[in-house]
Amino acid sequence: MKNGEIIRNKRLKDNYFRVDFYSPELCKQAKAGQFAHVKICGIPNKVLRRPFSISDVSSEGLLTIIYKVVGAGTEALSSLKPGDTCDIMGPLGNPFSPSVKSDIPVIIAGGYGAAATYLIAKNSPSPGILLLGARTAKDLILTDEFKRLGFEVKVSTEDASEGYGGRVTGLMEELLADKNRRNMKFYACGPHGMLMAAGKLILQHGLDGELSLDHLMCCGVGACFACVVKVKADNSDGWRYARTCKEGPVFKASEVYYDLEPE
Amino acid sequence: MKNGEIIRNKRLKDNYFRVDFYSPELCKQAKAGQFAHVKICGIPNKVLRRPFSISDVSSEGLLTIIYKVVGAGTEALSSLKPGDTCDIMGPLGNPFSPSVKSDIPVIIAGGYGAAATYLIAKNSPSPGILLLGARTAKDLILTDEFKRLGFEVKVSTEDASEGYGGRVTGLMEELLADKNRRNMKFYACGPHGMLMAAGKLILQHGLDGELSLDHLMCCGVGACFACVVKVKADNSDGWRYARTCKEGPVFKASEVYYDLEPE
Amino acid sequence: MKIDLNVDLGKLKLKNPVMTASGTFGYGFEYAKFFPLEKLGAVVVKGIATFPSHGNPTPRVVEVESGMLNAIGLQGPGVEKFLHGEEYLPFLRKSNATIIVNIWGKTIDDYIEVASRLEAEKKGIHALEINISCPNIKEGGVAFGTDLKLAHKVVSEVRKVTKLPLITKLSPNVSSIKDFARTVEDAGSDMISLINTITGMAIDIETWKPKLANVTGGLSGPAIKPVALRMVYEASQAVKIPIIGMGGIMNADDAIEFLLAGASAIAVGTAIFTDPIAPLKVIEGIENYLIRKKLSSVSEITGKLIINRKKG
Amino acid sequence: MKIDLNVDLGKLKLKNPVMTASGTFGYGFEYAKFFPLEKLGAVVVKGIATFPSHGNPTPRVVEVESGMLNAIGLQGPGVEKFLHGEEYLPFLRKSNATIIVNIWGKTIDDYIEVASRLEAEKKGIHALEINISCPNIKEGGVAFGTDLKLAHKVVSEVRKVTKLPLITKLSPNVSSIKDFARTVEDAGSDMISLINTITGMAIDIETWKPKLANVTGGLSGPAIKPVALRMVYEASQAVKIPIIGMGGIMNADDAIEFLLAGASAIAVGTAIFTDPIAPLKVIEGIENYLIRKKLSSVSEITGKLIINRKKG
Ligand SMILES: Cc1cc2nc3c(=O)[nH]c(=O)nc-3n(C[C@H](O)[C@H](O)[C@H](O)COP(=O)(O)OP(=O)(O)OC[C@H]3O[C@@H](n4cnc5c(N)ncnc54)[C@H](O)[C@@H]3O)c2cc1C
Ligand SMILES: Cc1cc2nc3c(=O)[nH]c(=O)nc-3n(C[C@H](O)[C@H](O)[C@H](O)COP(=O)(O)OP(=O)(O)OC[C@H]3O[C@@H](n4cnc5c(N)ncnc54)[C@H](O)[C@@H]3O)c2cc1C
Ligand SMILES: Cc1cc2nc3c(=O)[nH]c(=O)nc-3n(C[C@H](O)[C@H](O)[C@H](O)COP(=O)(O)O)c2cc1C
Ligand SMILES: Cc1cc2nc3c(=O)[nH]c(=O)nc-3n(C[C@H](O)[C@H](O)[C@H](O)COP(=O)(O)O)c2cc1C
Ligand code: FES
Ligand code: FES
Repeated sequence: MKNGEIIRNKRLKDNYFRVDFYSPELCKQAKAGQFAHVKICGIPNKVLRRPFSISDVSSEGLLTIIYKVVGAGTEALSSLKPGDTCDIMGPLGNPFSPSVKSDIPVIIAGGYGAAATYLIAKNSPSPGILLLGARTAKDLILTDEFKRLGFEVKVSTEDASEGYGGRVTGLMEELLADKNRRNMKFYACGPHGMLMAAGKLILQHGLDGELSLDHLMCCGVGACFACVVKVKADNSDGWRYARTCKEGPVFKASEVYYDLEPE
Repeated sequence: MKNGEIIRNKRLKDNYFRVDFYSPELCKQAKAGQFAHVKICGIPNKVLRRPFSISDVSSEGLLTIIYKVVGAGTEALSSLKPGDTCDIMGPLGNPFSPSVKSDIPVIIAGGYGAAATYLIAKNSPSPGILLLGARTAKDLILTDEFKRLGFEVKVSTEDASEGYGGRVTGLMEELLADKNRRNMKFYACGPHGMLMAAGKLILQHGLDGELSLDHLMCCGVGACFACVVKVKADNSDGWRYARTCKEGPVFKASEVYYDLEPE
Repeated sequence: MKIDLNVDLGKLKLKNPVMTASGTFGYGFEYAKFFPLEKLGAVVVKGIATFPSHGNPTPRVVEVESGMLNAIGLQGPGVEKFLHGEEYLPFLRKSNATIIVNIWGKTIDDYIEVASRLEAEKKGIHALEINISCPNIKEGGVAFGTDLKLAHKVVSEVRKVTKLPLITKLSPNVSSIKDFARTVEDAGSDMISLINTITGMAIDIETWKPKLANVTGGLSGPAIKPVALRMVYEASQAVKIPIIGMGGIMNADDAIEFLLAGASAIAVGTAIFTDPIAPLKVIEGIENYLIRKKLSSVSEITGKLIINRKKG
Repeated sequence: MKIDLNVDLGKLKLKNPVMTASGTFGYGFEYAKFFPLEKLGAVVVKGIATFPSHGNPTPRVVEVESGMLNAIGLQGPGVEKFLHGEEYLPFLRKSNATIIVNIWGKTIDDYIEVASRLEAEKKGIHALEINISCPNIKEGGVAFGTDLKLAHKVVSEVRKVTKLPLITKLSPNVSSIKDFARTVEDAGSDMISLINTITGMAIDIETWKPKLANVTGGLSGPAIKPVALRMVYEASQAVKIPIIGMGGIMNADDAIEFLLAGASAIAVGTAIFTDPIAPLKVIEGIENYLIRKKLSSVSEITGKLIINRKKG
């Protein structure tokens, strides 16, 4: 098998696909929260790679990515067949800090966030909780997989088509109301607005949490400054732009600068 | 079957391929010497169509093109599979004038020229002669097909790997030396230099002949003036630029302006 | 809901905002077998001068990444043949299409002369487009489009000899498109069209020769779209007269970007080579977009770009 | 046959003609894990000013056909951190690479100050590249690159404060690149590099907003190659100082086109985002080309474009 060779590429649910690449070196090094930067062969007219969270790795050297088709790149990726090969850079970025035995890991996820946090759950010594939010039921992915890891799974949908009707931060508030769970450790990945809301809630309750923030990327290694988000800083503005590819994508909730201006 | 659907796409010999498109309307109208302007799906980053001579048409609506892989477009075409579809404009351009019973059609061809003149031979009431030139033996195509139509086939190769060693105009001179053949009608298609040499020879011998001249094309219909060659004109320069796609590709040998300057 | 695609360009009214870009649609005749020309907002014909001209030596075109370079060099029949030759204006007059004649010259007098001749026989001609931006001829052309004084002079002189609506076609090969837009507005142009091609080059690494006989040529197609869009936006901020946007428009989505940026109408050029009915597909696509967005007229999107400058 | 890839840029000698384009290779540090930096002809670091700066709001990049638009806005640590921070110059000094520092400012004094600081601590620095062509900052940047007098002033003032070889990086957003090339040569620049990005724009037709927070951005990648090549050719005809060519170089064939057009060295930019080891592949590709063409040194192709003007 060649490096980067596609072994499996199948629809998971609706617009979500799962692809397995043969990538043994990457698998050996990968940690939860890191990403792979993929040159998708056969996208016409495109110069940039596409970043994807490392969803799972296997001892046989299979790298799993779960992706949603949203544009030309993911469309082209979804049409690739086993045997096709992509050039993959990675693992890149800073991982989540692993949860320890005394933690109850609480994962807050939206969109592909469930994929980006799956390795947290898989590697967690104690089972925890997944709060998964989506606009509508068909965007809820990997719930069975998290359950199989012993995680309690609560879902929210904005259109109330499944689970709690509303945003995932609603589920978070319910959970935080339960004062007995002081040893909760939060991990969040999802749309920017959701992460900002979750980050603020975590801080309000004086808890520990990490957010996986991302932004459109070019280089993926910290060289181009395309992918920045605001983090707190010791300067007159109180913030600076940090590169999500290199200094992130995972940031402590307490590091993030919660801007008044919406993104 | 859809219009433009590929029914067959196979290597003919070396870098030459043969593709059959389902294109019944075009087939009904096509005449020898005309061309099809093909939008090859799947060429990355390209805006232009590719022109190809109509090599054959069938009553079942199959359009045959014989092409040599020389760049990105023909490369992409060669990787298309039956069931893939290309948008095809055509038939375009002016055809050869058909040969009549009293003519001995003599075809002078180089490169894909044999493909571009095949319909002449197929539709000719009297069998004739094909003089086919190439750099080397592996560029000689369709000799058996012409023989099957009753044509006498003589080949020349510049490296003497098959047939007469030298240029195809050498074969022409041999033939023209034979004074008995006054009713020869010439049809030529091939590289520019070959056509210019052939055209001059035809005129020197006071014979009738047509040359299929072509040049890089954009629109294919006479709108952009990309594809011009010099033809004689009644102006102070003695020439004007004629559009090969619309006023050609077939020109009478006597219309062409034989420039001193090489192309 | 009935969608209103009409476009009001001041002195010129179009039934829809989609024109053909000069030089990519011949004289209309060549494409009349593909669709009725009257379906277009307007047909803009290839550049006409007072004299017939050979144009440049070949090769005249070369394909590049997401575009092409051309150095046709304005081959054309000259104005008399255009006025009277069967395949030219007489044919167009019968087509019922809205006709815009693109004009050029080597000297200011050439421009004046061709404009006067067209003014004199203007039946069926709806506007003139003054091409001061062709990068492929040695004299005239882009020289007028990259010098503010010359640009002003050409336009104001042509203005004097014709009452036809005047469009001035600007060159992108300048430092400040705003200055040129203002100058030609000031000189009496009724509209501005942009962009013409950007001067470029390609080299054959086997022969060490330029791929075009003219050495350089004009870049068109998707490659130039971002630059064209920026210039349309800048020009629309600088002048009050309507703008016709072009440069790399391949489909309706591209066209809508130009309308949002400030173009009142758009032209399809290189895309016609990819697909002769591209202009019709653009018209249809704009109509479908308006339906989807629950808008009733194309003028509701012109210049509606939302700029929300954030602080860094 | 031993192939000689050495390049003589007057005061600057390179072991091969392939550099990285400023802003696409960070400060070298980020790519050091992909290959030893000393393999490159030179590492050109991202623009450095006297002060640290945030850069522009996000989104800062958007992909377009055969290229991308960026409006990073020169985020950077400022010169002091560059001189002393572990990931910056101190790291580069240890790498054994040939280092070129790209500098910028909002005022002429800024340029003078940053050049003076670098001159004072120039160990390991082989040349300065004066960026007068960044289209993405409001003050300075491209303003200097589109005004002949300012361009001359910046370069001649910087010239006074440093003995380091000076490269001036020109903007393509001008009417005549030749004039700018001559001006900076005259002002004392030892080399010219070009092109920087071409200003462009992209619009989201769903939200009606620009795709970049900064509204406009700089176009780079294969889309601009024909324009870059033409400008390199024109500049090389106008000046005697060596030229460093860039703009859309994705592979060795592209690089060879630039060398033939008149560039003595070239830089790889956007291609690094597609493939971090693109610069190495370009070096290897040039070497293989020279072997295939039975040439022994890269200088044998510089400026060797064959121009054979035919009559039309
Ligand atoms: C660190 C990181 C990890 C990611 N992990 C995953 C993952 O596990 N699964 C997954 O499906 N997606 C993931 N993404 C998002 C993914 O990179 C984009 O969806 C993808 O690049 C879109 O490519 P495209 O060509 O299909 O879409 P494009 O045509 O490029 O864009 C389509 C739409 O998607 C938006 N978009 C494009 N790139 C990004 C991006 N990098 N971030 C956010 N929005 C973008 C565009 O603005 C546009 O609206 C991740 C992004 C980052 C930065
Ligand atoms: C009227 C006409 C009929 C033709 N008939 C045939 C045919 O029956 N079979 C066949 O194999 N080819 C034919 N050709 C040539 C064919 O169009 C080109 O080979 C093809 O367009 C090359 O496309 P590409 O993308 O593979 O090559 P590119 O990458 O575009 O070019 C590769 C090389 O081919 C040259 N080339 C490209 N287009 C042309 C062209 N139109 N004419 C001459 N050279 C060109 C280029 O200069 C370059 O050197 C015909 C051309 C014309 C104008
Ligand atoms: C082959 C060709 C010929 C052209 N001839 C002319 C012309 O005669 N007059 C003119 O004003 N513009 C001419 N142009 C420029 C186009 O009208 C248009 O401004 C440019 O191509 C950008 O649009 P596009 O990217 O959609 O092609 C020509 C363009 C091409 C490609
Ligand atoms: C993301 C990005 C950042 C850039 N930053 C700088 C910079 O700081 N200084 C500079 O002189 N040029 C900068 N440039 C311009 C490049 O150095 C180069 O001139 C341009 O991108 C054209 O080359 P390319 O097409 O190979 O990328 C930047 C380009 C990109 C794409
Ligand atoms: S993507 Fe280049 S710095 Fe993050
Ligand atoms: S290809 Fe356009 S005129 Fe012949």
